[in-house]
Amino acid sequence: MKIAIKLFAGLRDRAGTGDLSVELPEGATVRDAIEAAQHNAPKKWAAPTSLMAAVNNEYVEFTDTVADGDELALIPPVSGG
Amino acid sequence: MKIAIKLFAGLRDRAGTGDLSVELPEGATVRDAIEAAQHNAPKKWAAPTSLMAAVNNEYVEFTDTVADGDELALIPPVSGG
Amino acid sequence: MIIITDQPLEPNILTDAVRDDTDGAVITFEGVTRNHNDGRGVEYLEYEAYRPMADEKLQELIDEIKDRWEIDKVAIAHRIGRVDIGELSLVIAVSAAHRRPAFESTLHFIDRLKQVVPIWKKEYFEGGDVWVGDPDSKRASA
Amino acid sequence: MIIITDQPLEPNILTDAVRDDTDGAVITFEGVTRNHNDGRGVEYLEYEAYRPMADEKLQELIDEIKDRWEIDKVAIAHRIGRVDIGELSLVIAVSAAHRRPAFESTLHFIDRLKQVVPIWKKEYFEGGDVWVGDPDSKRASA
Repeated sequence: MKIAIKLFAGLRDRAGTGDLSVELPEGATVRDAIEAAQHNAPKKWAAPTSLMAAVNNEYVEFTDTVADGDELALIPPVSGG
Repeated sequence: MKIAIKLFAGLRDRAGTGDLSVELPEGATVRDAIEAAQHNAPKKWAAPTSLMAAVNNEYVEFTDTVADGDELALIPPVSGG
Repeated sequence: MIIITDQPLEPNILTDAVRDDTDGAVITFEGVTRNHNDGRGVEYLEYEAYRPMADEKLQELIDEIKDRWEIDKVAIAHRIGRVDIGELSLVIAVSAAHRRPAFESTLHFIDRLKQVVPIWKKEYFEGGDVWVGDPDSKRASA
Repeated sequence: MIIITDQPLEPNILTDAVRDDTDGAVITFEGVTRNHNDGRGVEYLEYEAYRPMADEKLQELIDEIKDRWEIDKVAIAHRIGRVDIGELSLVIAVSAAHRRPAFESTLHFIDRLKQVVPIWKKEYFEGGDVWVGDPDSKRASA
């Protein structure tokens, strides 16, 4: 199944892209998708301990599963305001 | 000695005037001035327990003394804002 | 900036007065005449101030919150005379490097204003009026 | 009212949007770009938002504070893109019958915004830039 991954802010800078598409087997988790994104990005990047993830605009746990067509957002520490 | 007394808001309404002048002996206190103001006012008025007093724009205790030429303000509960 | 006036208040003048490039937070508080209070309809308010004591006490409160919190500038305006529903009776603007002292000091300022600044509010409602907070002020027939 | 825009923010639009004759208190909070942070001079900021998630999270925060405090209306605007010194990055307006819930809920809203709303701030200073709050974002040479 196909997952769209978006990277933001410092994470996008370090990965060298803000948009990735990864292929994952059924039952794959958010963590699996992050690992795939690390493999597929133009530049090597490490997931910070404070990384948050959202699927289809809702925050999720790394152990949650993803589904075909999901948009997974990788969210480094936010700093709005 | 002569003390100018100002009354405000509901107190002025009840006393029937906002301005009084009273004659007091040397050593008179704020409380003495208030009692004189009660005697001299056009209408009988009672000092509420929450009454505050200020002399020359500073809050004072009822036991403080007043001096010739002082302006004593009798301040019912304030309600600005 | 301390303004006591019988003219409509203009919040932007106060907010602009406290802005500074060193400040990350600016709060503007507006006290507005509500159309109801204590369960009955309010028609309008009338404020009275003892001046210049009111001005002096407002200055003391500005000094008090500047001593206690890390804030930059404070501006305050209070309207006196008749204030209609929806009109502003009070505007306070506070600037600070950070937001928390700005919030805490502004709230404290209003609490203290209602304790020590010689300004009184008379509420006019259908059929009467009352000096707010004065236990001896009876609801008078209009 | 939720606004995320790359245009200068206009606080009066938000304040006017929350006014109501039933409300006695209106707070307008402005977050302003300061000319310094962490002891160094700031030249300007740049904000990025993940939309529409940012809009949805702001709506959730509005619902959250309306559930928890007795407030009436909430309006929020966040600027994205480049924000120069002295310009507004954030405006929040809250109206309520009484002042205390207005203050508490506005402060809580900002605290939560900085935890959960996917908006990021890049600080440009002399000789570099940094994503604020990101431990892996190194000070880059200009």
